[in-house]
Amino acid sequence: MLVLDNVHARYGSVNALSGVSMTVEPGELVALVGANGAGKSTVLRTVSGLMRPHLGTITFNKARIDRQSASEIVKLGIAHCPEERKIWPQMTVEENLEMGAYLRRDKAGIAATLAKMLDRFPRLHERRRQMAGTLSGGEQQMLAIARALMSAPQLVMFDEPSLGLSPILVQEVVAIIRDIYKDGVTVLLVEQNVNMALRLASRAYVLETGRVAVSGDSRDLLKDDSLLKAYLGG
Amino acid sequence: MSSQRLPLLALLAAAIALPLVFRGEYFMHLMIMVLFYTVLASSLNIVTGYIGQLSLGHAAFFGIGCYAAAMLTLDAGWSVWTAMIIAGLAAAVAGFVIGYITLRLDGHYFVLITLAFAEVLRLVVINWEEVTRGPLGFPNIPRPSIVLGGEVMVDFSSKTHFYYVALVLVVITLWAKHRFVYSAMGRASVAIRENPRLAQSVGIDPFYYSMVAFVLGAFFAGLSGWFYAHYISYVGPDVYGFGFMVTMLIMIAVGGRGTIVGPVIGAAIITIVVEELRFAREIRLSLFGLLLMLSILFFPRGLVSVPDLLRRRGWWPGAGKTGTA
Amino acid sequence: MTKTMTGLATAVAAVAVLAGGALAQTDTIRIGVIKPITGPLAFDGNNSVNGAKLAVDEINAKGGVLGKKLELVVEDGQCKPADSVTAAEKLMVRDKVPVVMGAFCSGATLAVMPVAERNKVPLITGVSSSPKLTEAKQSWFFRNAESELMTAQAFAAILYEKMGLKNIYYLAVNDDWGRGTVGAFKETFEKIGAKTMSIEYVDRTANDFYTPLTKIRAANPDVVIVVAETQAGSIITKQARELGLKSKIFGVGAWATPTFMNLAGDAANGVFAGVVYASTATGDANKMFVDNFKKVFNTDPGKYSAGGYTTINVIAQAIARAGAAEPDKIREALTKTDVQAPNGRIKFDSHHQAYGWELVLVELKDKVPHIRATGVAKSPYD
Amino acid sequence: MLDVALQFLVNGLVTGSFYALMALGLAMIFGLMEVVNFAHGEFFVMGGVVAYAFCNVLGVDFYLTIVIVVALMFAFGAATDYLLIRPLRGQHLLSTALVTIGLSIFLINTMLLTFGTSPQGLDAPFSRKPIIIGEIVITEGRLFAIVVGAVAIVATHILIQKTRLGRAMRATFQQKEAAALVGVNVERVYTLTFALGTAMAAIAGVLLGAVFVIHPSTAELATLKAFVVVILGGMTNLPGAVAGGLLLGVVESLWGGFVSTGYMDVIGFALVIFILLFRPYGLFAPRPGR
Repeated sequence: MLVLDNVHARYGSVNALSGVSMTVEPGELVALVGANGAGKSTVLRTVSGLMRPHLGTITFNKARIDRQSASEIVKLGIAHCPEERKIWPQMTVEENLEMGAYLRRDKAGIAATLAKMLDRFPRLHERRRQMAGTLSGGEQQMLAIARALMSAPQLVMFDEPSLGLSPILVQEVVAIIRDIYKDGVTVLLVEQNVNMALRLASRAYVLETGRVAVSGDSRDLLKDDSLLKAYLGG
Repeated sequence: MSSQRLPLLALLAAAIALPLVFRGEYFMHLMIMVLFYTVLASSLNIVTGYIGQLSLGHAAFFGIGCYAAAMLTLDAGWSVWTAMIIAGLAAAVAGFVIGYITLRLDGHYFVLITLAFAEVLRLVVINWEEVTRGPLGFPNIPRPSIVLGGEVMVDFSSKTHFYYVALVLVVITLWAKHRFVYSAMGRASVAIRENPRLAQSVGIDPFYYSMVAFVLGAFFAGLSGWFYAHYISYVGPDVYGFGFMVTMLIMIAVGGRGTIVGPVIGAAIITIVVEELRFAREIRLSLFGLLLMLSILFFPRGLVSVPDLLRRRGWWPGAGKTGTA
Repeated sequence: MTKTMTGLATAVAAVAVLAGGALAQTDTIRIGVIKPITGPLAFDGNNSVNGAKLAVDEINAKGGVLGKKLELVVEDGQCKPADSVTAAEKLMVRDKVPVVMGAFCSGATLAVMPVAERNKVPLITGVSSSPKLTEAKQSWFFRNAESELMTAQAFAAILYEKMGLKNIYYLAVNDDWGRGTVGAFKETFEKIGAKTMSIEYVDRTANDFYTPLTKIRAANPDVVIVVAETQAGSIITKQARELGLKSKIFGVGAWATPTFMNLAGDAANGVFAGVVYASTATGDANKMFVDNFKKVFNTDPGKYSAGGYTTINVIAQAIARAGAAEPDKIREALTKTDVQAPNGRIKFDSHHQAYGWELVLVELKDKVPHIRATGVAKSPYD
Repeated sequence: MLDVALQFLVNGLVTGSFYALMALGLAMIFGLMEVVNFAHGEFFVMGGVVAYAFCNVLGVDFYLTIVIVVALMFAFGAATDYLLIRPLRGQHLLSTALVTIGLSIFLINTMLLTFGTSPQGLDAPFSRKPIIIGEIVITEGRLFAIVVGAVAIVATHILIQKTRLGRAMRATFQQKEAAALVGVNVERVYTLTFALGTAMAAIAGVLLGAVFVIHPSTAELATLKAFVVVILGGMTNLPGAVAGGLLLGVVESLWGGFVSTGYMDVIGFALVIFILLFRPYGLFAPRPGR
């Protein structure tokens, strides 16, 4: 479904990715783990079109997307739930969600998805007329996830969804991601919380300084203590 | 960075020799204006180029220097040379006060508050006739003279005298700027410009260094005001106006902000371009506006970056790597 | 390293261009002109240049001066002191013109005066009106225009004695000319016993004068002396009518020009203006000037056009009398000026201040300035 | 005294309507897009100059002229953003500031050349006759200025709050990356915002010609005043810009009326200093809770 082939990217003159190759098959839940600064977020940013790789190709459903704009990529069915939530603080919760469906034109479909989201996230339902900036951190994270799903994507990419959340909320996030996956949406998950990620995912890639160091079945990786120590500092 | 020193010394030698080679008062006048604008633009560059703050109030310090010089020599009867020191100091004190108030604001707010200070000052100068002589300003500001043992040694009757005074000011300005930029303090302020958060985390107080830059910039703006007052011999409220502000901004942007030579190049190019565009008569300023836009679009880092751009395309000798600026 | 080399290369190129020097031209006599050609004062500046051009064309059609044609070298000073000085340096040093007319605004002229002094080139203004310019005796500066004091002295008497206007309110643009004129009028009026009610200063480029006019309406003076140029003046006239201001309006500035009267429209009816020049003035010299000006520029001349025209005639006469287009001889000849201008017979006094204009007080009616009173400008010094 | 005070108030509202329109446009360009736009006053005057060309020279109906000016200046604003501002997006404040300074020098002098140096009025279908309400004097043209100001402000409010484009604008300026990630074409939003700000200034320019006279020299003071008002209202607060404009108009008028007209222009700048030191988020916004 999503194929990255030898992707290079850089910020100014600093190399961030130096030849990342990976695939995500339809219906999979793939984790992307690695130490701070390994380039995990950069992978997602190049896929969603926020950054342009200067070398290599990215294809989605066999079509090249590495030269397409962010909005074209969203239209193809990729949603990116960015790190640090990045909700719109001075828009209401409902407006935030509606913006998630910005490119969709089917009014009935949007209404249905919105109803589903408000149903799945009762806290958001309660606060839907409130400014998003007034929500708590956990609520903002829920909002960011729900917003990503509003575009009815085939593939959704999460960037550190558990960051800064209490253990109870982390469990909540895990449950939500599992639900999404069960609904048939393909998931690419970037996480610092390696344990959680590997438990959720079927396959995983370990990134080190801009390249894939190890990849494989997440259960195997989870068992391999030395590997985790070597690449993840944990 | 010391690679700038040799060509600068060569430039200085050329500048010293210039009046011996070319005579012609009009030409000397333009060269004096170039030197004057070099001091003025360099003083702004200390603020805008090195701490990265766009100060639109800089003309106020220039204006304070002009008025201090005019009032001290005409109304108080002081010597031109004492007035020079006071003009610089008065501007520096104003810089201290305004800097103290404004430097805690960032980006866009800083732009506007400095502009507001300059405008308030300009309007006060126009309206407070009793002290500032209002819109008509001060004519007949005396020329400097050097008196030794009761005898006039240099009477500044020719442009060459002013030329060398301006050259001395340029050298002092650039030297001070160089000292500031390559001091620990200067390196710190570059760090602040590049990344304020990082600078703070390694224990640099951006406010303190910004203050030093701001006061230093104000001081040299005041000095250039002193020079302007005595050279042009007339000072009116227009010295506080937006015209001078825009001119120095254009000079540092076209030359290259955040470099020592940038404002020198900018002052030379702009003074000469404006003069050479005289042939265009009425459309002179339209053309100038157009050239300015093109220059910013194609050389956003100023003309000092031209050799780098050419080198990257292999049109200029030297390694194909990016330089530091 | 190479960065600085660019600077060097540029400097060398610039030196080569600038040091090239001027071509000496012998077939024409060149007269330097410094005016605001661009910027906010360009309108009035260009009007002045148009008057000068007409004078040059007329003189050249009659064979020029000393057998040579006159030629104007117009430079833009933008009314800024620094720019005007640079323009003067170019004209006097590089182009070596023997005489310069300029630099419009009093501030710019003050800055240019020392340049003329140093280069020993006569400088004549046909506009700048600050009394300060001629306070000290000048050797190289001449003013072929009325000073603010002369205007005030000529009109204050008429307004106070003939028209019986005793309570005066001032509304003036907040620049050297506005403040200088108010000062001169106030001084003159108070000397003869009129009362100053108050003064309002407004920005030259402002659009809305309802606030000062509301104040003036409440004070209800006998006359409002408005010191403003075309733009502000025409708006003030209109807005004063809108607000129903009952006081008389006396305008100082270019108020009797067609542009002004067109802009102000009916509102200008009944407005008084003190002008050194009105296109409706009688006399052959003026009739010829107006006819020729209309032929070339398709509009009636105003104050600044007349100023430019007269100044060139003064200069041409001086060159002819000097017998050579040399600065010192022209300066000598200028002191003996006796020119029949469209608006009077012009001579210079000991301060090089011209006098002899027929100052006219006009009332504007249906886009025509009707002459109500006249006086002759006297020298304030001799 | 009261009658005069009321007249000052109405005078202030007329001036304030101009300030509000100018500031609304600048709040988009400077407040939202963070471009220090020194050509804003020129956009304003250009509105008047273009209106003059259609209304006076070509004899187009005045109201139709307004529509044409808005359309043309919108296109001009879009082109300006595309050619001059977009290439410098993300660079230092100074770069965009300088480009707009270049643009303003170019526009003002080109207008002086094409439009002429003489001030001109617009052939607007308004009677010059004063309307007298009690002690207050107003004219049709001045009333029209207030009405157009109000309409433009309401229309902007609807656009920003209720339309898809408005929502995309708010999303872009609150959190640019998130907007891109839901499919907003951020670059296009920037261009449209710049165009909208330009058109808004141009409307004020048409009113200028209808009520006062058009002259390029008006531009510089207009730019400065617009900046002042944007700060009073709070950079990104569009309703604040409107309120700030009306407030500045009224305060200036009262100050000029009761204190001194010479110092009238000082108030705005003094207020800016005061506000930036004590309420940098503007007069009308609650302290941001971030």
